[in-house]
Amino acid sequence: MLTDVILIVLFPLIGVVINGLLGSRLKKASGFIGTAAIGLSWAFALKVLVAVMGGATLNENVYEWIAAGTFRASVGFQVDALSAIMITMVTTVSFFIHIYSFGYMRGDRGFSRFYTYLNLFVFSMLVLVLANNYLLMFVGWEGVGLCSYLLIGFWYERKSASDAGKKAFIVNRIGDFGFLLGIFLMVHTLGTVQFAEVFGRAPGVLSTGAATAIALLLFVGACGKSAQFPLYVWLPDAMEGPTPVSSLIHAATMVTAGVYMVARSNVLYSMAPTAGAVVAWVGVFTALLAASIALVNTDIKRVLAYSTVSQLGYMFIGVGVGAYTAGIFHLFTHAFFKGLMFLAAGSVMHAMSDELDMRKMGGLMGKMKITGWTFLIGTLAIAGIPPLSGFWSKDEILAGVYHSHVPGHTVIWALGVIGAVMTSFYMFRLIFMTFFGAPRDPHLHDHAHESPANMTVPLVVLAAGSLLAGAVAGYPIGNGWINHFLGSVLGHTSHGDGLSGGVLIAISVLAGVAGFVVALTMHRSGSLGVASGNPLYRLLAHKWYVDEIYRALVIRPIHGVALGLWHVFDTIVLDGIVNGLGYLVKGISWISSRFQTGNAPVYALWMTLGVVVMLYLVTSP
Amino acid sequence: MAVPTSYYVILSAILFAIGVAGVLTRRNAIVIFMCIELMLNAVNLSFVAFARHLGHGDGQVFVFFVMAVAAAEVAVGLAIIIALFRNRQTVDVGEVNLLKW
Amino acid sequence: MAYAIESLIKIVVVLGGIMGTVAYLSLAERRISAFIQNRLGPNRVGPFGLLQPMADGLKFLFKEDVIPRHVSRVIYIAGPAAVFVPAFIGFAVVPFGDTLSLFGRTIQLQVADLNIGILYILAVSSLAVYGVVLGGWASNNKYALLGGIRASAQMISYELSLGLSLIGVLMITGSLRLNDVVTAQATHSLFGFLPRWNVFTQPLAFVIFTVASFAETNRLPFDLPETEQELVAGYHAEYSSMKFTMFMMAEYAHIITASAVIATLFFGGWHCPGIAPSDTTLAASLLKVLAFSIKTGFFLFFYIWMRWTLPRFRYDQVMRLGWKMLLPLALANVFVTGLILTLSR
Amino acid sequence: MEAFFFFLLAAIAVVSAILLVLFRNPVYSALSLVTTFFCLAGFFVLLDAYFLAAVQVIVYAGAIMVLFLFVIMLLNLGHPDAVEPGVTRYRRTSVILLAVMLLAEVGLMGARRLGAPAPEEGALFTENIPYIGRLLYTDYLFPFEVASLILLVALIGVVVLVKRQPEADGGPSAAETGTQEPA
Repeated sequence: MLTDVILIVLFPLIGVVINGLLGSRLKKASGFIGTAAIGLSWAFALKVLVAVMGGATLNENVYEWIAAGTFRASVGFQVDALSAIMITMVTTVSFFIHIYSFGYMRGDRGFSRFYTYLNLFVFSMLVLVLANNYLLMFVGWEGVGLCSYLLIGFWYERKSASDAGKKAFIVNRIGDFGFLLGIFLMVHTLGTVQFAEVFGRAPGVLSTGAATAIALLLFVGACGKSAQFPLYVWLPDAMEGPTPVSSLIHAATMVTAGVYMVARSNVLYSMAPTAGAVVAWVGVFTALLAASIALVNTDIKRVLAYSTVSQLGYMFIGVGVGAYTAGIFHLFTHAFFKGLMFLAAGSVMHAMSDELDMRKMGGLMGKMKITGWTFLIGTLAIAGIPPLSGFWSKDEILAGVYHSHVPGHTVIWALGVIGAVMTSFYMFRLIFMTFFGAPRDPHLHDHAHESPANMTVPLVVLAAGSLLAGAVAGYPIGNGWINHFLGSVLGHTSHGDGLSGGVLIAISVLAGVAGFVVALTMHRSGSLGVASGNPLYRLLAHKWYVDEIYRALVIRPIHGVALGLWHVFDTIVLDGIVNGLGYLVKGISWISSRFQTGNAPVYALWMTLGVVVMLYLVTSP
Repeated sequence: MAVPTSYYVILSAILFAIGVAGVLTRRNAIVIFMCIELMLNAVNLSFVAFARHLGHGDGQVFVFFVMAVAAAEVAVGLAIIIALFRNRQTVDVGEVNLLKW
Repeated sequence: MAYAIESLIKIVVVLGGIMGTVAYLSLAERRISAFIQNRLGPNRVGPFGLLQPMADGLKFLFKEDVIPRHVSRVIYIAGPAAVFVPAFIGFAVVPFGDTLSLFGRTIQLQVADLNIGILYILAVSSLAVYGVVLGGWASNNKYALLGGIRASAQMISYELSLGLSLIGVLMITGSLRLNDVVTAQATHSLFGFLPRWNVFTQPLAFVIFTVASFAETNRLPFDLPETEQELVAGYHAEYSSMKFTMFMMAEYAHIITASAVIATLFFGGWHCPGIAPSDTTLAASLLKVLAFSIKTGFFLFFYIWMRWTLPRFRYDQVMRLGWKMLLPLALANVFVTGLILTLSR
Repeated sequence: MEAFFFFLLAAIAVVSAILLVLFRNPVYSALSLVTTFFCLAGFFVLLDAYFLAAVQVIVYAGAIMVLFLFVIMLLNLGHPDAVEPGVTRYRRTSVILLAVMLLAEVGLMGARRLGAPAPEEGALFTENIPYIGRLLYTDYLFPFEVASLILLVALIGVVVLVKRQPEADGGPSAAETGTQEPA
């Protein structure tokens, strides 16, 4: 088992080394190598999953990394139901995205560089989910952050791309800083970062306040990585990267790291109800905020990006209210349908000469059957239409919220249902504007064509996943396979009074249908994608002016302070000290250079004098 | 009658001091070099004396190493002196003050 | 006390023996040279010219002892002595026979049975150069100085090969004591019929050692320090009379010691095939001494023979031979010997 | 017996060491140093270090000092009129003062508590050479290898230092310096 786990992590790393060192020689072969590395990793991940389903677990240190006093940090791996689900999801999605990239990135100058980064990303992500301590997890965390930055700015010649990369990196740093502080606090209070020890000691040692502080600091990190309010602003911009990257990193895997981390730390969050409530409220707020922006956005990838932010909000609602299984379940299904939709969007872009504006699309269904149908499956899944996968997981979250004891849980539930309506609406809006109706730009439409097989096959596979994964794993709701499987790690969700399960299901299905109906009506009337002078519309179109607010509240003041520091502190104080030191050294060396006669015997004389003096000091008692 | 070890040590110190005086007073690089050899040998003497005093071979092994290193040092040092002589036609260290810059 | 007297007697005997051999070696050299060149050589003084060495000695003794005015007097006088002494004391550790039972005493036929005998020989041979170098320098004569410089460089170069070639012998014997070296050669045999002399087990070492000892004794083809044609007479150009004689005698003594050492190290010393090493009867002991003398005598002849067989090397050839041929070969010999010893253990 | 030889050798060693410093002619200095080295070899014999005594003679007297003489003669520094100028009086005074102080300090430090040596038994005295050899190849194997490396480096370094650069036209220079490889 340990060997398998090490191999899972090692294969992508080998791919990185080969592609990184020899990439420029390998050219196209680097794609094969990268894909093969992930394929092998995938195979072993499935093997591990089967083993874990058989009840096996693993928690073993491979190498002692840091030993300082009583503090120990090791390179070690932990495999249980949670990490098994995660590695299966990560390797599966990334394997198909590697295949897809083969067609999508064909002919790009940075082909082997792309695969190097992609493999590095998979490596880091696997380290993140397999780590058995927070510090190693942080290594993976930073690794995926780095890869995200590199891949967003992959086409670095484009200023917008490199700016977006920097934005993602800087925003993530804020979150990472919180995460680090959380780890420090953990080390300070518990003296360890090993999951097993932390969760074992925490109930006995930590006060509720300390637990809350740690949990909130960790959540700051999760906010950054998983694009929650107020740190979500980087994710829409991250769409500057290649579409497979958006699909893999910014929809399916990396952005879910925060959810995974919160679920992994469930013991801490259970000890700190306040922190859980904060998580849930931030989640629902983000879900609604992002969904509302998605309502009016016309960029196909950005709509998907806001949708991702919104869905991540749902996951946080789940883990925030203690329905960890539901959160991870949604994470799992979301990886399939959102990965699928991004890839399908990439396929559309491919067909439309990299056009992203939905207002120029339409009527593509006839030309791109596979893309269209798979996209539709993804849409149905995310809208929560049974029996597609999104229905099962989203419903489980909403049920979990309704039955939880978080303050205002019914309000969160209601807002969640409203969010579901909005989700359904913007997704169907996207479908209608892209695939149905009359072509708005005949020229583009004429050149549209279906993508090659290596791009459509992953679509079909992921569509199958979106179609079936939920029902297979989640039926019956609240008592499905996944509940039992993850229950060993995350505990079982309790069910309380109130509306019965059937009613809740009916309400969430209705929400999905309602969104569809609204979208269909507007499509019929031709008012989809048309700008309106409505102030609310303008507010949404400008994304609630969040970027502008940040600019005014954060960037401007920092810029001003920096300018002041430069003109006052740096030029006068620092330069003064540095120059003063220079003059001081110059003066001293002028004096000491008088001794520097260049005459070796004189040097020897001084040396001997020194020896004599030292010997005197030694010999005199 | 065995000679006390301290006699050897004092003799070694005398030779060493003579060597130091030679290094400091002479200006001929070769003679200075020879005085350095004298100092090394003075130390060797005390090594061997201590080896006997302690009844242990480490001191003698050290002398062996000193000799090996001294041989290397002499070869390099004399090569430097030859190179110096070729460039400046002198081995007077008083006239060699390139160390100043 | 008895030990001191015994040692004294041995020293007198050995010194006398060497002096006598030196005297007649000079005659032998002249006669053999003449023979090789198909002429007669000195044959008028005494029967077969056997009194010629006495006549030569007397002549040198009565010549005027000229000390040129431009020389460094002290070192000029010390030079011949400095070359004379090492040539003789090297013989002290050579066992010229096994034990001799006489008057109820067992006498070791060796002046000093040092446990560092081989090292002693190396040490003494490395000192021989001083007389040459100092004599050459003190003469204050360009040719003499050049001879001295050549001698010093040549000595240092060949001493390395000389010492390294002995390492193989040392590894086989496992002792630095020359008596042990001889005993090891005498007590075993190779393939049942060959005596286990080191010349058979260490042929390469023998060749290297012999060549290097030619260079150490400044004999042709390595007589660069005194080449008549190039440097007039090299380091002893300014010497005359008895001082010159001392240089000559030292050279012959050096040859004798070198021959004795070669015989001891590589040809079994006093070991005579057919006589058991344990046989300590008087006759056997004397036979052993005879065997040693014959072996040494052969190498004395070999020295003279080579003189008329090989031309003199050019100086750069001497250096190249020493550093680029003998030294690597000696190292290789050490390596191969070690390998074989390890494998056969 | 040991005491007699000790004082005899010590007297010779000190006198010749002083002469080494005082002689104006480097050849005489070198000869004084050779004398000192012989005395030291004698001390090594007195101290039961026979192996080192032999090595002392081979290495120092037989090789190092010959090398010194070689260089002195090669550069013709031993010429009687190549005497060096003396040093200033205050410099000489300070040096002598320093030397005496050093001597006093080292001597005091060394002689403080050292009585008669340990009884002469054990491997060091009975089988000196195999003992040293075993030490060299077991406890001191690594320094031994390093020492051989140092010698190799010195060898190469000396060749590089002293070898004249071949002339630019590259014509006869190689033959002159004797560096030409055999064809």
